[in-house]
Amino acid sequence: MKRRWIITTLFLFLGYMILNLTSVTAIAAEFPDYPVPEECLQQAQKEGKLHIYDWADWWPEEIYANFEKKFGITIVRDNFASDDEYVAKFKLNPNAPYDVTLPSARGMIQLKALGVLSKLNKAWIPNAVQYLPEENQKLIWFDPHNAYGIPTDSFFYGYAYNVKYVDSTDPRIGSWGFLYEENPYAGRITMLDEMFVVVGNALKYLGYSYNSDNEKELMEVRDLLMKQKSRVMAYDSWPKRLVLEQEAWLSNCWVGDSYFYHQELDSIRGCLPKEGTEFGVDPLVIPKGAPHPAAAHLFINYVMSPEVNTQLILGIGYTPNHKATREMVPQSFKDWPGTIIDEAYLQKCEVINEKALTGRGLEMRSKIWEELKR
Amino acid sequence: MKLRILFLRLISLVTYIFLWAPVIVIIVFSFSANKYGIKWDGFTWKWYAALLENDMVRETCLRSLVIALITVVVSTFLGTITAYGLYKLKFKGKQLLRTSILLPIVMPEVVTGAALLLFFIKLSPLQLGYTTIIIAHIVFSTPLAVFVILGRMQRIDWSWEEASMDLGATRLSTFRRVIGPLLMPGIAGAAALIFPWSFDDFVITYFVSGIGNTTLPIYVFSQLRHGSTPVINVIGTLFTVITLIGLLATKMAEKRSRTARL
Amino acid sequence: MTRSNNQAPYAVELINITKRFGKITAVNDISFAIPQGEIFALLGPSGCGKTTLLRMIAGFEKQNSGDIRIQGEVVNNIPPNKRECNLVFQQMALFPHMSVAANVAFGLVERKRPRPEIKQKVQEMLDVVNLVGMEERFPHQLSGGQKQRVALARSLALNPKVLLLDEPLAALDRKLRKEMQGELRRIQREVGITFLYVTHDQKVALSLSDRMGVMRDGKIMQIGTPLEIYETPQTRFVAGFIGSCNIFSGRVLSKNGNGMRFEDQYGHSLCVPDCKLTDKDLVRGISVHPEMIEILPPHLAGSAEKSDNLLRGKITDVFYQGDFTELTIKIPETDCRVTVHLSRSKDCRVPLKQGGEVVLRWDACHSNILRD
Amino acid sequence: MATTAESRLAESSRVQTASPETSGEREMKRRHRFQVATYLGPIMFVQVLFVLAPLSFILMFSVLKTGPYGNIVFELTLENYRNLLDTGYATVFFKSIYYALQTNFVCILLSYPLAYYIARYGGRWKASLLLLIVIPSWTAYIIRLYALKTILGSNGLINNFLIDLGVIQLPIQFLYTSYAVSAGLVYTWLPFMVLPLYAALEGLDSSLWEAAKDLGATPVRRFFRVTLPLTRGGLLAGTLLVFIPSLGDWLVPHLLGGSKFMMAGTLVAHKFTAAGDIPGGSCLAAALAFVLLLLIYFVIRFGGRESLEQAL
Repeated sequence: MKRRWIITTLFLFLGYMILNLTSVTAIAAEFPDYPVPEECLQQAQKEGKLHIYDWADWWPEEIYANFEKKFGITIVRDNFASDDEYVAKFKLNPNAPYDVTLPSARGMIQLKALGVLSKLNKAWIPNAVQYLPEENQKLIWFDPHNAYGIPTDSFFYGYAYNVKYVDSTDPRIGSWGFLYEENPYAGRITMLDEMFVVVGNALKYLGYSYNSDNEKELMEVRDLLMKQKSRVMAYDSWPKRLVLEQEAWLSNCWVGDSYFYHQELDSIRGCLPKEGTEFGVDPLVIPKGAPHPAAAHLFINYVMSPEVNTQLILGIGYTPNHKATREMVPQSFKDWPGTIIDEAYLQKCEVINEKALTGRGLEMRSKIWEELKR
Repeated sequence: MKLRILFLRLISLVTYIFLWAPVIVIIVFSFSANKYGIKWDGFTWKWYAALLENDMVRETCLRSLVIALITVVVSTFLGTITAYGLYKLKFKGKQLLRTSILLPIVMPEVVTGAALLLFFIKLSPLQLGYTTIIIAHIVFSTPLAVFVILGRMQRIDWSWEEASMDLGATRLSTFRRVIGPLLMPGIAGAAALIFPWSFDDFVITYFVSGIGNTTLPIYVFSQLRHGSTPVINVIGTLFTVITLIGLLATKMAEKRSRTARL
Repeated sequence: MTRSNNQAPYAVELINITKRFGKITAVNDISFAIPQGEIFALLGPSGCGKTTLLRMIAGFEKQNSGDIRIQGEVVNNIPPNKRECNLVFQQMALFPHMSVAANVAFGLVERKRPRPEIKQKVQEMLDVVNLVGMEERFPHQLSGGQKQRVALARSLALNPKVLLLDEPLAALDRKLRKEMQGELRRIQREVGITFLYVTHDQKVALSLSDRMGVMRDGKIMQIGTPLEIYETPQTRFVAGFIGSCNIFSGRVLSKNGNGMRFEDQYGHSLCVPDCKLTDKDLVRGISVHPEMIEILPPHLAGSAEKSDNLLRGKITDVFYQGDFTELTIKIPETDCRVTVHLSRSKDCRVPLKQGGEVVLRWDACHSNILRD
Repeated sequence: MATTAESRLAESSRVQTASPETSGEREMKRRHRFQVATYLGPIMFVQVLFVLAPLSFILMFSVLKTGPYGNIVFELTLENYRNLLDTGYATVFFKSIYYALQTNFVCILLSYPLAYYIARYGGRWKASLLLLIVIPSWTAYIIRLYALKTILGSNGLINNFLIDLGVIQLPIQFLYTSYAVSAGLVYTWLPFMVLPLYAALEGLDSSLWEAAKDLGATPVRRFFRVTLPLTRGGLLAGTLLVFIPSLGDWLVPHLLGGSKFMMAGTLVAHKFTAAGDIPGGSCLAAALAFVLLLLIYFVIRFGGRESLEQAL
């Protein structure tokens, strides 16, 4: 009896000990050939830790591992699986003590509106200042001059299809219509499980604004989606397995995903619909009250160095934002539809804005979505 | 008569197959060379090797283990004294208390999780983290312990307690020497119920976890999103095997102690 | 087993004890005392408050008012585990997870006695209850009588100032009960500890105790030696409970030389011995033990002596009981029924059949006076 | 001085005995209160602080407003409750209740024979047979759901098996249908039905069956007139243990239903996250809790609290 208690207590104690030991001791860094502001580095190393809140299983693990090794700073990561989850976290807890977070444009807009973001110290992130292109910045209405967030990449929506099963001569390929309208692939279609995306792209297909809050237009979208639902196999934001196992033949996805499907399965093709779509960026932002602000800046600067950013882009397959990365990616990557965007296509795209995110627009979208999932 | 037993056997067999099929799939595919762990592509040990190298699995696993252990200890203790009080004492508002103890069990986990989250961040000085996870787990599992142990108490002859006091034992010593050992099956049963629950809980933990305390189920969930990786199958296999071994060991120990006594 | 000489004369004293459970009064202003070294039996029907009384002495219930003294010391505020009296439970309450030896040693271990002493004491106690060699058994491996002995040994091991026994023999079968009664007496003589024995079985109480008290509805009706209680019950409850006596209500008409003339409610005139201490107005009835009544054929009724009581009646029921035969006899034209126990050795000149006419006869000195 | 104190003492003791509450009674009450506080104080503390307070917190939030970006505006409104009635949440609720009932029903159909078999014919294998039911549920829930996905998929085991047998030519779509959701729910919660049912059946005295048989009841009548009524407690407990979690389930419709429809639990989670409407979500959670409490009330009312608690 007594012995059992001792063992239990010991176990508990041991457990806590090991939990506390998991942090790796700092390794002195050899410094890379890109500019690192001395003051930032010193403060960051004093802080010694970095709390990151980002997408689960997305960015290549080496990016974090190399950063830890290089600067001797321990990274603690928590993950979210959707913008909604991300926003909800901050809405419920505006003081969530993260240093760097990686929302998408929508998440950043909402966080900024909630007033939880802090302004970046540009002097500490020379890489970002140097390599970010001007043209995107006009579109990113919510953050002029990248004052609050540094976009690490851009994203567009499209779809992937499997030529083994899908008739690749169908003239509608290249348009959202192929996905949204009647086609012979009922039960083999997956849609993203994202309200704004599914509704917004349907609006684009019908020739309206991605951010429309017009009741008539949205009602049309509703009818389109309700009709489409009978053909949809699943609303799944991560249909990778379904696509690669060839259970799903036509799959709504981020452009970068189709590139990776193709790497693994030859018969997968990608499509960037001609009607245009949402143009978004994935910015790194620093919440107010971040406990390790210098480490956060150090990390952003690190991610925006050409080598690391190229490593990132090739790891996620998204559209590079970074001037140098655009040159450094291999030709095969550049050739995939949607990875490098020309100015003309960009004009057809829209950045999400408050018309969709608030008031009538949000209400209508929620209603459509809830009705769709009923 | 014969036909009826046959029918019962058939349904039982089907149910057992239904319950075990996914587990067997997990175990078999943990040895499959298939990259997504969903097909048989030849035998391999490589996912087991991969698990050894995966820090995240080790960390989250340990974390879940510690949380589950603390939860078990605290909630069985709390459950025991509560069950004792509920069983032995009469007072006003007892029915109300019993009903309110039932609440966490009957609330959907989503509601409990959301309520606790709102409460922790808006009203309590606690930072989201181990403490909040453990509190949430205790809140949920104590009622389970209370009712399991209460069930056991109904089977105890309470003159044992009086006999012990009568023979000069204090309340504490009575509990340690008499009531405690007799309640043990109930307490162990409660622990056996709570431990796997706490270790496996996703919903409540998902709501109340803070920074850097991703537990195993949450990690597994985020990994599985992108298609199941075989490493997850390995984790599942290991748990099943460890549970089985643990159970067998207890059984053997029980048997031996029983024979030793005779 | 030597006890100190300067002990109080009484092992247990109860002084005006009252216990209420809500509105129900379980024990109503009871006072009595038990001298050292006595077996005292508390007899009463279930629900009369005897177990409550016992539990109050043991300390499991607290009286609403009154004092309990154990060897002269007031123990009202002493918790059960500090009182020097031990209780043997009706269900025995042996700890199922402990061996016989561990059960017996339980209280000694609690008192932190040194190991050798405990061992010796356990052996001694097992010897007293005739259980040597059973040390390593577990309660579920014992028979009812053996369990009883273990329970006894467990309580005696602590050398209590008084041992409280709560119907410990109720669960045993007849033969075993009888055997254990003898054992209890023997053990009590051997250890010299005061026993307070609670039971609803009048036979056990009569045969076991030195003195006994009869309880009803939270009150003590009568205290005395078994002989006194059996022979001269003072109330009809005691008379009925102790020996299924025949009871005749009525009053005393007159006193004469041989005794008193008593008339019962049906107008029968009966002869009652004159008790010097009894004022005739206090006599409310008489009781007669069924085994004291003789049966005569109707024609022999005239041969009775003056002091004899005679009643005519008809046999309504005959119950053969083995060592005796129980007859129910109805006195014609009244509701009065008399029970008679006919021992086998007594020769009976009447055919024992239903409807047979008989004369009942008993000696006046076997009529006992009741005061209620 | 001393004498006055003494006399006062004597007086006070006299008053004590004269008053209806004697010192013994008072002492008893004090001890009783102390015991209640020791044994039940901790759980009361936990209950008040971490159960009742958060739940009332939810109630409080449910009457607040949502700002344009989902921030909470501290302004009282009943709009959320009005929305509850006219935005079709009722449909979701009814649908979830339907699914939960269906799950429950299938669980009973599967568990009753199983529990009956173990209880009556299990013999010395009883404990092992029960463990075989419990062990699968000790492997992480999410992993098992994914394995179920693997089994049900159109390239999955069942379809391959059927195709190999030649029963079907083309795979049947199981996954992402309502059947998959039902299967998932049944799969997850089945053990929680078997265990209380087993406990109830095990507690039945077999002489009852014999008595019923002796009185000439046919097996069917025997079941409906003796066995079923006597296991009502287990059945009710199982029903609660299955019904409640399946009503609030979040992951099963998400993983196995392809997010094509929501159950009550999904809806609450959706409101808290995607829709970003915390007051709205709180309101839905409160409504869900209310529905469940109503259910529990009826179960306790008609089934008896004891049977429920015992089966737990």
